[in-house]
Amino acid sequence: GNGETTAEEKKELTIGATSGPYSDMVTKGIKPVLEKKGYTVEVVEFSDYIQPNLALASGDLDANLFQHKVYMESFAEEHDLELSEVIVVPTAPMGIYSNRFDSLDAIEEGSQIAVPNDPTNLARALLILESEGLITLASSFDPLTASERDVEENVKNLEFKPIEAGQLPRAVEGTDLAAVPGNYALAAKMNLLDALVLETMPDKYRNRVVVNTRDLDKPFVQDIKEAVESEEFEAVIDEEFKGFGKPEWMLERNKE
Amino acid sequence: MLLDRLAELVPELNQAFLETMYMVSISLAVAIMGGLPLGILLFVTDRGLFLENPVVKSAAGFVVNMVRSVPFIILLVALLPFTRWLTGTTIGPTAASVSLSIAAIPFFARIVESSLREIDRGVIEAAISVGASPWMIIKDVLLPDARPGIIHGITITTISLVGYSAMAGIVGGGGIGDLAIRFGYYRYDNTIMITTVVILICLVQLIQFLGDRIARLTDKR
Amino acid sequence: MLLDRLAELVPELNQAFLETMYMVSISLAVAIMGGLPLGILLFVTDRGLFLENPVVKSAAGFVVNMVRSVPFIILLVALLPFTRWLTGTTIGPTAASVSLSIAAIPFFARIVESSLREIDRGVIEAAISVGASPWMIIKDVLLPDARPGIIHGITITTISLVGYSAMAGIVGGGGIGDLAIRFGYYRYDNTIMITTVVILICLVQLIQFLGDRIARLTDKR
Amino acid sequence: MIEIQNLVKIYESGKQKVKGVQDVSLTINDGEIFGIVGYSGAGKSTLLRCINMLEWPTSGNVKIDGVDLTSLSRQELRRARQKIGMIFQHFHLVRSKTVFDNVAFALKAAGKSKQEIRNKVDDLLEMVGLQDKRDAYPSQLSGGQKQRVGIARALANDPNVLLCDEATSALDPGTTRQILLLLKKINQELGITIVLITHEMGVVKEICDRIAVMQDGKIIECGEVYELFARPEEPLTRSFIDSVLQLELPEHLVKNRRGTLVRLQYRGEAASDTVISDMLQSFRVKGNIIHGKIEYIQNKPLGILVLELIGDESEVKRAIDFMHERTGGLEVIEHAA
Amino acid sequence: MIEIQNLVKIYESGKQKVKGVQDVSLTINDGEIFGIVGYSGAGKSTLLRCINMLEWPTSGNVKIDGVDLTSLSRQELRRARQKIGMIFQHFHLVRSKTVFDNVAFALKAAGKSKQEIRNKVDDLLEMVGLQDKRDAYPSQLSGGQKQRVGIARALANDPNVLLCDEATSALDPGTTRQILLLLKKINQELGITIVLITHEMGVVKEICDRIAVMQDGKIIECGEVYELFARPEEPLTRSFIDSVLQLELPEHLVKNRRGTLVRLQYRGEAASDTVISDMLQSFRVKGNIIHGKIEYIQNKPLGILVLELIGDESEVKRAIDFMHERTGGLEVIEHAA
Ligand SMILES: Nc1ncnc2c1ncn2[C@@H]1O[C@H](COP(=O)(O)OP(=O)(O)OP(=O)(O)O)[C@@H](O)[C@H]1O
Ligand SMILES: Nc1ncnc2c1ncn2[C@@H]1O[C@H](COP(=O)(O)OP(=O)(O)OP(=O)(O)O)[C@@H](O)[C@H]1O
Ligand SMILES: [Mg+2]
Ligand SMILES: [Mg+2]
Repeated sequence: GNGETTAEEKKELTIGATSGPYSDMVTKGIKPVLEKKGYTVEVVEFSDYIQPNLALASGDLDANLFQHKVYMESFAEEHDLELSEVIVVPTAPMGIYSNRFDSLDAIEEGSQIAVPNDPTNLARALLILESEGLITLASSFDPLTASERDVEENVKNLEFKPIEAGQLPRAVEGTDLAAVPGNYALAAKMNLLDALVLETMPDKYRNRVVVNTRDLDKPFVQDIKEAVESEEFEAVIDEEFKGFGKPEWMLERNKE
Repeated sequence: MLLDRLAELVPELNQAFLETMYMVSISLAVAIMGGLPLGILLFVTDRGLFLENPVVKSAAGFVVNMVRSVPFIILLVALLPFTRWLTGTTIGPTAASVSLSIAAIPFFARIVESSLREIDRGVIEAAISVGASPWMIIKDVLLPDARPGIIHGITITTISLVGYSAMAGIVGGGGIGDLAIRFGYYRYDNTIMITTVVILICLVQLIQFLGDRIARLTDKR
Repeated sequence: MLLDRLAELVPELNQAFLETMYMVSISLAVAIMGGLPLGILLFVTDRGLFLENPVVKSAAGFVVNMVRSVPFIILLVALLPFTRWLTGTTIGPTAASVSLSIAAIPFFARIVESSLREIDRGVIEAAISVGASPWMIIKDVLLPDARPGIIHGITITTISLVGYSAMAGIVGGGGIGDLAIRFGYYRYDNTIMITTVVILICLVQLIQFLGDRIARLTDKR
Repeated sequence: MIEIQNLVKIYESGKQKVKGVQDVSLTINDGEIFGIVGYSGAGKSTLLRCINMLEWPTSGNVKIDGVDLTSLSRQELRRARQKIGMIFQHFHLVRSKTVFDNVAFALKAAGKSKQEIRNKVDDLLEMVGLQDKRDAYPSQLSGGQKQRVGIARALANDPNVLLCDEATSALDPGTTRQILLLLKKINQELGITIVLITHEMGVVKEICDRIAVMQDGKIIECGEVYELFARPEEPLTRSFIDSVLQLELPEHLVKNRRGTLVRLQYRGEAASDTVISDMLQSFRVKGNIIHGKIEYIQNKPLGILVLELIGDESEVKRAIDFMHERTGGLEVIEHAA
Repeated sequence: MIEIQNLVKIYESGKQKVKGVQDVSLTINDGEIFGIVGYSGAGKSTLLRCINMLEWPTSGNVKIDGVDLTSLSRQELRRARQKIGMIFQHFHLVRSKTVFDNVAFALKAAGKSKQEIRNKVDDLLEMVGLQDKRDAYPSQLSGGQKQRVGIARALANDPNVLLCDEATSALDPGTTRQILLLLKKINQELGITIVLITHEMGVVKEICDRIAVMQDGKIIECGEVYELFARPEEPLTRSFIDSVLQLELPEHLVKNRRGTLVRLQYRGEAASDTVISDMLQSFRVKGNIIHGKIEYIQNKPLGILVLELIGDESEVKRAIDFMHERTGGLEVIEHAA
């Protein structure tokens, strides 16, 4: 990204996203619209949740798409960055899956649960478990640094096994329970409805396009926002990202 | 305060340390048991050697290179069914050891091959001239004479395994490296990060020291 | 259908292949330029050698081991400021090459050291006896005589780099291995996974073949 | 019996072809000590290494006791090699094994028991005088000590054939003599056939029955040692023999001579004749033996004496004629001034 | 001048201490050819290696032209070594360099220009007869060819001192003679001091001025070659000299003798005396020269003749007495049966 060129002239965008549906979403949904607007867009894929923000802050990226609001805010605070969201995009809900148990009630004492090892996804997993009453979380819980240590009360004494998020669909078979992020579940052709429980996702846990706050008023940010709001984008979502939970703005628009 | 923090970490570090030792020892053992014969095979079937056999040589070379070409994470996925069959699980340190071992075998085999190449051909000839069987030449000439080189190779492999074992985190293998990544990297806990890195440095220095020591003791040149 | 799919992939594979070549060449070049002198230093300052110097030896050994102890991902993060200063960016193949290079230097240094150890001490003595300077001994005796071993070491390092370059994905580095991980691992796309793995296998076989070939040509034993 | 037929060994290095051995045919009898001499690079080592197939011949073949070694299976060849001991020019010891283990290796290769090995190795080490270096590593040995370990290893399996590539060239004269006596002893007592390459004509003279002289990969002369020493045909052979039998007359002797110098050849039984004595007692000349060298090769004398005959010129001439008649080999070097 | 003072070199391997050289003091004069002989393992190589500090002495020191080598800086030691050529027992050639480059290396070490190097190396290779192997690698050379490369390398920088560790033991007699002539030539023409270890007493006899005999790390005898050959004091020295001057009387000669066997020693000028001639002409005995060996060492004869005296018992006795009087060294081996 050429952060130094003046806003008016900026027609070359570098957008970062994590490997999988979110980079596909950029490539297939956002990039074509932006290109029509005369931009050239380069999509950079990351297999990690730290680098996309650092790269954004350093100006190597103009925007990224991989994180939810809570993570963004904590990250910005921790690293003393000025990050701002542009628009929320459809996000696949995380689910707790199991080949052993049919329902949450059936979970046995001391079962093993595979959870993501990165804090973003782990936080979501913990929140599901908390909302289902399986655990309670410490007051110090912070999505940025969430870890299995934040569990205060563990009703069924679940044994947490943090593993790489992309590996979780493959872990369903080998462990008692697995908290699988929706994007990977879909990639692995799992049926989201097989989940014992799916994330009820408030918008603050949906992923969004994020830019540096200093860029917020620049035309390209507006253009990205417009691209996401375009009909074409939603058509791509309906076509290729089945099962992704749409954000409120999209649902509301459709209601009209 | 920092000390308090550290004291609090001790059990966790302890466990991670044991996990690392566990994974590295298993994979090292397998790497040696698998890589040593494989490396010897690569050497003795080579042109001009006493078990020259281009077909076996190429086949072994191909298999070794194949395993070495596949990125570790893909290897890990490809091995999942095998891992499950072997260990009954696909996560945890034992499961991680399977892919670490499989990745280390061909690496170590190449290092062994490379050490064997340095042996003076004349000594092998002398062994041939007394009518020794290939097995005896391997056991009593090649291995003893390449020992310092092989021990250096073991040191290099062990240290590489310590590094690679950090990737065990992908399947929840745990270990010091994974701790460093999970807490130090993802969760910005500098205490853990620095502590684990210091532990890793000490561990690696120790391995190097022992390796050098043993190599020197066995070096009769 | 499969063919269609593959045809569609060609440009992407092509680019990934170029990225891999780019990262591997840069890091290999740096590894050689940095690792060769470092490996030589480790050897010549060792006990009984012509530049024996326990202090330098320990210091160099410590630095090498330190870099080797740190998990790759942590090394990568630790190097970000340096990467930024050096290349002006922290993402992409160029940035990935920086950490790959830094990781490869001590690895290669150890391999060089190990090859040098196999040189007959008598030859070094002969060079000392004609009054050659340390530099001449290194250039005209150590390096030529260890050449086949060093070339094997380069082969091993290159292949390891091909494997490691897959991790470049962490900083959006790209390359064949990253493609395999992104599609094969994260997206369960077996076509790409198998294609990329086949490409990697071919690439590694080629590297091995060339390495063996050159080693054989330079081996005057 | 070792039969070498039309043996050719060509080394190919790149495009270049180096002829190691060119069409050598040779028969070495059982129980014989056969020497091979020749200039450095003549192909001696190559020939020797073809005998136990360490070097696979380019063409031709080698039969030992009628068995063509090129036709054997790997297993058979191994067994055959256990009965062909070889001593290498450059020792080739396993660096990481002690002296004991280096020798024991050969016995292990032949499948001997631990106890047998222990006894045999100790005997062998005593024989070559290295008991006190039993647990030393090759790097701690001097050149000659290494060579002796190689000798012990080659003899370990009581071979029928012993191939020695400059087995004594790293040894001091004392040890050389011991080793030669040892070789002679095993040759005589056990009937072992020995093929040895050497640069020391003294060694050839001392223990060989026959020798072959090699040049440029070919055998240019071959025969009984005495015959070759007494009547060398090729200039190369003659130059080698000179190193043992050569008489260089110091210049000052020739210059300061008072009489006529004659060179008297001893060959065969003639040496034990009383020709000089008879001559001196028949003519009025004084005979001064100023130089001489007589070697007993295979118990037959071979040698040269240089006499200075002082006396009346005609008397000296008659004395010379007399000696000429009695022996064939008389040569007048310098007449009286 | 090389002054070695109280040199001690002890090898420590683990707990064991092996004494390589024990308290050797020695002065080698400028322009001298100094030989070192001794049993294998006596410490010859160790002593030689201490002279150019390849082996750092445990105690004692070595001065060359008054400069104590142990006191030099690295840089100075390097420069000093360029003027001390060394020929190794095991060649120690760089395997990956051609013959040319192996020799050129020494010249490069001394900072010679490309052109100078090319000319000099070609000269040296011609001198040792290896022009045609110029571009061969050590592995393609025979043992003797390798040795000659080592010799060329050692001579490359026109050293003042040349250290030779069995420089000719891998060479055939013809090449050995050439190399010895070469060494003698450079010694005489350029005044190079040569210290050489050898196992061949023939070599000692031919070119050395003085020799030292080593045993168990010590010098047990040291002196002019002729003196040592003529009057060896130590049994070891005698046994070495025997390898050149030894006369083994074949058994059958002794058994079948018809008369009395006497051994006549030639030492110094006595050899050119006419004692045999006078004896034969004064007494009625027949004298049959059945064995003999005379060597000219440093132009002085040294040797032995074995005579069979046939005749009347009392006449033989008188003849023997006569010879006894004329020469010191007469020994009756076997009286007539
Ligand atoms: N591996 C090889 N490759 C190429 N040429 C070789 C090889 N080995 C030997 N030769 C050449 O073959 C010829 C004969 O070598 P060989 O070793 O038989 O000589 P040799 O008679 O034993 O000499 P020496 O007395 O010096 O040991 C030499 O010219 C040598 O250069
Ligand atoms: N590196 C070493 N470590 C231990 N002992 C050694 C070492 N080098 C030599 N020795 C011992 O020192 C003694 C003297 O060895 P040196 O090589 O000087 O003998 P040498 O007189 O040259 O014998 P040769 O004629 O056989 O070459 C020997 O007993 C040998 O075993
Ligand atoms: Mg030879
Ligand atoms: Mg020696």
